[in-house]
Amino acid sequence: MEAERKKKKRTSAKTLQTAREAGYFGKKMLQNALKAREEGRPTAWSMVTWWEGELIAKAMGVELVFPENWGAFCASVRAAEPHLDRSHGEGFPSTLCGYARNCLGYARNMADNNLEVPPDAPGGGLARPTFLLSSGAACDARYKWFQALGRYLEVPVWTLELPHTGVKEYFLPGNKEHNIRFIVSELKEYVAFLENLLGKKLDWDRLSEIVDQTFKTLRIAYEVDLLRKAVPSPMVAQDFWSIMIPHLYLPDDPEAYEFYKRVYDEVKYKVDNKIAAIPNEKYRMMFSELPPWHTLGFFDEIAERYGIALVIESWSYHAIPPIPEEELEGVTDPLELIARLTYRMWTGYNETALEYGVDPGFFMSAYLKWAKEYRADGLFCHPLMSCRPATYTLLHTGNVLMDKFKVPSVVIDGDIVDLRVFNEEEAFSKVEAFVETMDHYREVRKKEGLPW
Amino acid sequence: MTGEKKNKGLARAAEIYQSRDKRARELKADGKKVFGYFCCYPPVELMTALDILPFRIMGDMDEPITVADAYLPTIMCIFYRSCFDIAKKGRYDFFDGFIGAHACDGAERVSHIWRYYIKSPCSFFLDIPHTSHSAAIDFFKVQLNYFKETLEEFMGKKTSPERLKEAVSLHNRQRALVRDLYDLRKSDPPLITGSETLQVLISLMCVPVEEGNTILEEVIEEVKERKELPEKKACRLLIWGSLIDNTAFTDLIESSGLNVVIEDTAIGTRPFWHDVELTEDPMDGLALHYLKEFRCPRTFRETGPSYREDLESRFGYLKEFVKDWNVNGAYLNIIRNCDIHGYEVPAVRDYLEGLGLPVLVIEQDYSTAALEPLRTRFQAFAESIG
Amino acid sequence: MNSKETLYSAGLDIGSALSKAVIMKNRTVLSSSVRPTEGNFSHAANTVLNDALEKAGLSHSDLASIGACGLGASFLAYPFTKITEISCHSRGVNYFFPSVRTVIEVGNQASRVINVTKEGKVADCIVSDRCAAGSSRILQIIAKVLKVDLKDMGPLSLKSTNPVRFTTGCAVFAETEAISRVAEGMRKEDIIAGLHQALAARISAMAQRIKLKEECAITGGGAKDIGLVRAVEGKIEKKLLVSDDPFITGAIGAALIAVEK
Amino acid sequence: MFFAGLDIGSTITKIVIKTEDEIWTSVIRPTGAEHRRLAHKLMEEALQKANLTFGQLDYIIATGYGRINVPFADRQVTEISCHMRGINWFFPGVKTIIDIGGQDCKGIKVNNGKLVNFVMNDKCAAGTGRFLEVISEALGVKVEEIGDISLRSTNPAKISSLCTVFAEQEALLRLSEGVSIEDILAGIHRGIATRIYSMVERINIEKEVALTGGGVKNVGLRKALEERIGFPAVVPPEPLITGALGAALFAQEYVGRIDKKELETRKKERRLEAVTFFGEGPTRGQNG
Ligand SMILES: Nc1ncnc2c1ncn2[C@@H]1O[C@H](COP(=O)(O)OP(=O)(O)O)[C@@H](O)[C@H]1O
Ligand SMILES: Nc1ncnc2c1ncn2[C@@H]1O[C@H](COP(=O)(O)OP(=O)(O)O)[C@@H](O)[C@H]1O
Ligand code: SF4
Ligand code: SF4
Ligand code: SF4
Repeated sequence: MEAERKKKKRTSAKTLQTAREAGYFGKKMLQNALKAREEGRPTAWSMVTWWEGELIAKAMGVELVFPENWGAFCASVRAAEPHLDRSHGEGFPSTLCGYARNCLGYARNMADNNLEVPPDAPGGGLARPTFLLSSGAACDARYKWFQALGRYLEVPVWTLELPHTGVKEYFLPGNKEHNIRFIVSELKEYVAFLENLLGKKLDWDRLSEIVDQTFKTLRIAYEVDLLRKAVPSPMVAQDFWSIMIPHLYLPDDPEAYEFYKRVYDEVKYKVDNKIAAIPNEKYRMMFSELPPWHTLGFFDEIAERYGIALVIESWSYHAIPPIPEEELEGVTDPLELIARLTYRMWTGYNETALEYGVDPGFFMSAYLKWAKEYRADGLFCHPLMSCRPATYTLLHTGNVLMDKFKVPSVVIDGDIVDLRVFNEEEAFSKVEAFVETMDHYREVRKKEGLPW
Repeated sequence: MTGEKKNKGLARAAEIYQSRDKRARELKADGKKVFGYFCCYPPVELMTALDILPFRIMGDMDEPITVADAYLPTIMCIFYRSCFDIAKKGRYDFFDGFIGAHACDGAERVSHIWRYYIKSPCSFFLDIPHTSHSAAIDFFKVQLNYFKETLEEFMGKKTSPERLKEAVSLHNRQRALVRDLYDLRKSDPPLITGSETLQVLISLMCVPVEEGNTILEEVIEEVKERKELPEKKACRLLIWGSLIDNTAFTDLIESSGLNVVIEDTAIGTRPFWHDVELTEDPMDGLALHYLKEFRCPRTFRETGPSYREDLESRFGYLKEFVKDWNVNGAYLNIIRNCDIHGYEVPAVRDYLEGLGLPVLVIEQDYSTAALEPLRTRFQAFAESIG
Repeated sequence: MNSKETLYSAGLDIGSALSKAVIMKNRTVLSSSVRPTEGNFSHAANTVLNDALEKAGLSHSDLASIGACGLGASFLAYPFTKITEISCHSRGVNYFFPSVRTVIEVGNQASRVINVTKEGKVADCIVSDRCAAGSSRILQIIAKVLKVDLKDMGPLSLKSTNPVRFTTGCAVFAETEAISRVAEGMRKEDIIAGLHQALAARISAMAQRIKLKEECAITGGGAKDIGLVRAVEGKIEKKLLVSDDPFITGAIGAALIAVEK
Repeated sequence: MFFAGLDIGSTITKIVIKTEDEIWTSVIRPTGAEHRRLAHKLMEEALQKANLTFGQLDYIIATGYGRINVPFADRQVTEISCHMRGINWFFPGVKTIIDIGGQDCKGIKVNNGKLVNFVMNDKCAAGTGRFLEVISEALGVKVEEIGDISLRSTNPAKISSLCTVFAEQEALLRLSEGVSIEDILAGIHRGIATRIYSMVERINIEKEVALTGGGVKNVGLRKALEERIGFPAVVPPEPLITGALGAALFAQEYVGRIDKKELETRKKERRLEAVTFFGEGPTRGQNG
């Protein structure tokens, strides 16, 4: 039995046909950047800024690659460790973000190779950037890391801030509009920076097109999420983590939009015909936040053994619920549209947060909303050694879910890139015990009159 | 009488350092409102102007973290875990208000979690942009106004620009006095030890600004007239990085053959190095000061055109410290899981080594129980200089 | 196959230190057997099972089901149901003390704090098992150093008036530290009490992470040590229930769960 | 002139007496709990072996874990500096030193005979000599032999536990699965080498590398470390005494700095007494 398990592959089995096609987008992104580099067109390494920075750069003809995403890729093919060792050797503490350490180690290798992509770089490597686009949102790593890259790359770093208002403060009169105005001003300064750096003007019409397309893609991605409320679950986290690439990184790409239409159709078909993603779905769990990319097969295994379906996951990767119509009325400035879109990502669950009296609005409140809507039996918490900021509020989320909804959570330590931290055996035994816990709280919820 | 006078300021500082909440509790009993705040970003001037006692929230290196484990994962900044832990154990139960801040990830998330589990009559979460473009300064001013209004509403009174300017001047006076005190560390040996300085600085963060200023004046006078000087050591040490809030730590360093002469940390030079400009609208000066002049690496600064120039623009001020305080060794203090300082380690190291300084980096666990093993490291470092 | 009325089942807990077996008739324990594993899991497992069967006057073919947990469970040569230790200990404690809602298990490899439901199912749990600093393995190590029988550690500890302060968390270094304390002429009881304090501090730190319920019990090998039990009680400020035979709690749980599956 | 270096290690006490240009005598004895207070006895032994009297020693430096409480030493220097100095004497070109002691493990960077950087682990027994002692005891082989035994391995076992205590149990488990003792030991050596390597890599391992400390008397570990580093390292003829030798070298240096008179009075006042109090200085944290 032990031996058998070891033979199993590490990558997960996707239950959606369409999810299997999604790998194309990741490759496309990396290759576009390498090609641009060859042809002398501008490229950038970008943080996920939840679209505020990316769309404008794209409108300026910059090809983007995302080191966070590439970090996950390196982890999934188990190629991150040499980079981690390298960054360690450079004196970066080993407690820093795993994606960051992966990237810093890689950049060091690049620096040793005349700033060209090292021959053995995973996935063809990240092309040398013209500039770096970092973000103040979500975590300190996302600007400190790029600042630290200056050590190797000697290219400008631009940081875009996203306000981090508290929930109570968000509802102070006028504050929301102040926040949006601030983002718009930041974006203007960013446009000026880009125009100056690239020596050309921004094509505003092109930007508007890109923004339109993005709104469309995100909308359909969101609609796919809505379909997932169905019981049994038509698709699971293993699928989502593959299909998220297009909307997260290439929402302006018409191909991404077409892709989501197909995803939507497939999921819809499964819902209509009650086709479950995993056979014998017994437990519905939410997953927070970043998964162990190197061992996704684990989730197939727990699906098979215990009937656990991960029905919704990873708030920070999801398209947000669309902005209410009235808010967009009369708004035509693409910068403002972008500002509202990104700010929505950060504050879209603030009403829920207010209702339950919790902070922060991001990273935890979505789960409070989802618990009911997706009829969750439990929360799978994955605290990471390396993406620590996504982890800080996990126990808090778990506590509140228990308080308000009697939904228990299980904590399984692991990591996004460093597979030395994840203990599979231990994880299985915890999950096995947790199955009993979920049974118990189902009873409790029933007694307390909660609807699931 | 004379004997008593001789040690007044230092003794008072030591006393406050020992029982930090004593004075605050006394004042509270007399009707003063006390607000706890995170990090050094929420402008203390605003609180002072409204007759609130700003009380800096610190952790406790002597207290093992136990309760916080149910709320905060072990992999987060140990300093903030400790703050929350002792708060949950009731150490800060005298706060009338809690001011959280988006200073760094740790401060931000712990602020949020704090508000949920530890209730105070008033609370505010101050957003602080990471950028310092002009848009960010304008925005920060707006946030400071919300902060001010929240305080005003709670206190049931308004403050005026005049009162605010007075508060700014009082705090500027404190900053100037701290800098004077630091000047007394330029001689060899320094006239005042690192541990003594730390006691003074911490006491300032626990009492009203006027009282703090008196302490400082007395301390400066006493120290100037000192007969018995601290021991002269081979190394004059600059400390850079995460804060140190316990003299057990500085004692350990200073008993390992090193004299601490300057510390660029959040309980050290940072809150005191620049005055707040007295602008027409005092809020402008405050916004500018805290977002732009305050030198914590949590604020992103435009990178220079090359790595060297970037280092120069971000850490150039350290060169002044090194020169003026005759520093010949640097210790980079990283509290485990402090990302803000962690990412900077190689760069700061490069910069300081470029100035010819030997550099020691330690990631420590913010616990006095785990201090002793560091002794050999400090001693070996001292030996490498001596 | 036996008739419904008399259902014989066996439960095994093949731990890293001890192998334990019980034979049950419905919900009654007929016999049990405990012996050191000594690194040979399959041998130890077979021996304890046969021994317990013999004591109960039964043979292997009388058994309707076998449940097993523990590090060495996968070494069993015959068909059985594998169950995690967490579930087994919960169920086992529930068997002795149905009112208990929190179980602290101090085992050789790991310590666990488990909140259990009234059916003895797991409601929440915390496990420490990367570092031996919080497990009872250290008791054995120190007993050997002090040349004290494990059984006497608890009573000795209670006699201490001045517990030694251990400065290390690491189980290995604690051993060295104990050796030097002995050399310095410190009393055995103080050293043991100091060790119990250090261990209890670790365990209670874990226990803080989940909300301790009203009724708590302690089990696993560590529960045999009254000094440790008292020290933990002191730290968590709660009374702990201890069954007469904490060793076999897990095995009982295994037997009970196996019957259901 | 004679200079003495006394290295009171956590596990082994080492004494080196040297003249201006060569090692005169060395003594190596277990520190063992009951021997801790007996440093003066060892000194006597060394003096006897060297055929010297205590008064003939010009300067004595104590180093190591127990350096603080040696009343007859003129001065204390940390083992980090002493190892560096000792290695530098043997191999002036060495840039990186890896020292595997009984209860800690260090990486030291040297440049032109100066200490420039170092890292160390002393919180967790994994990665130290103690780890190997525990394993060898569990497997019932002598710690002196495990290196040679492991070299016979053809298929090193995978030992995944990092903790000493669990690794010991995992080793026993593998043994009961029928894995041979040489494969287990080779696996253990690999594991510990990886751990040490990744700690030392923090300060950037640069050629030449020297290995020292009691741990590298183990050829299996030595080989595993070299494999991990990617090139061969140098090892002094007796890796145990580098610290004591370094201390003696420092003694020599200090004598050069102080004036004759002071030296004489100092020598007169010095008594060869028992170690006054062996406070187990280091408070160890835990690796949670
Ligand atoms: N008589 C005893 N008194 C106190 N403790 C004991 C006694 N016998 C064994 N122990 C402790 O119990 C532990 C074994 O407990 P157990 O729960 O059986 O662990 P495992 O299941 O991992 O083998 C050993 O580590 C030992 O220290
Ligand atoms: N011949 C040997 N073969 C293998 N290991 C040895 C040998 N001699 C000593 N050791 C190991 O060396 C370690 C002691 O090294 P040492 O450098 O003296 O440390 P310390 O200075 O801390 O006492 C012990 O852990 C011991 O197991
Ligand atoms: S810490 Fe997390 S959110 Fe931050 S950069 Fe790393 S992976 Fe992204
Ligand atoms: S890192 Fe900066 S912002 Fe964070 S606590 Fe320290 S000084 Fe404050
Ligand atoms: S500290 Fe000790 S007990 Fe903990 S992992 Fe390390 S060796 Fe094991």
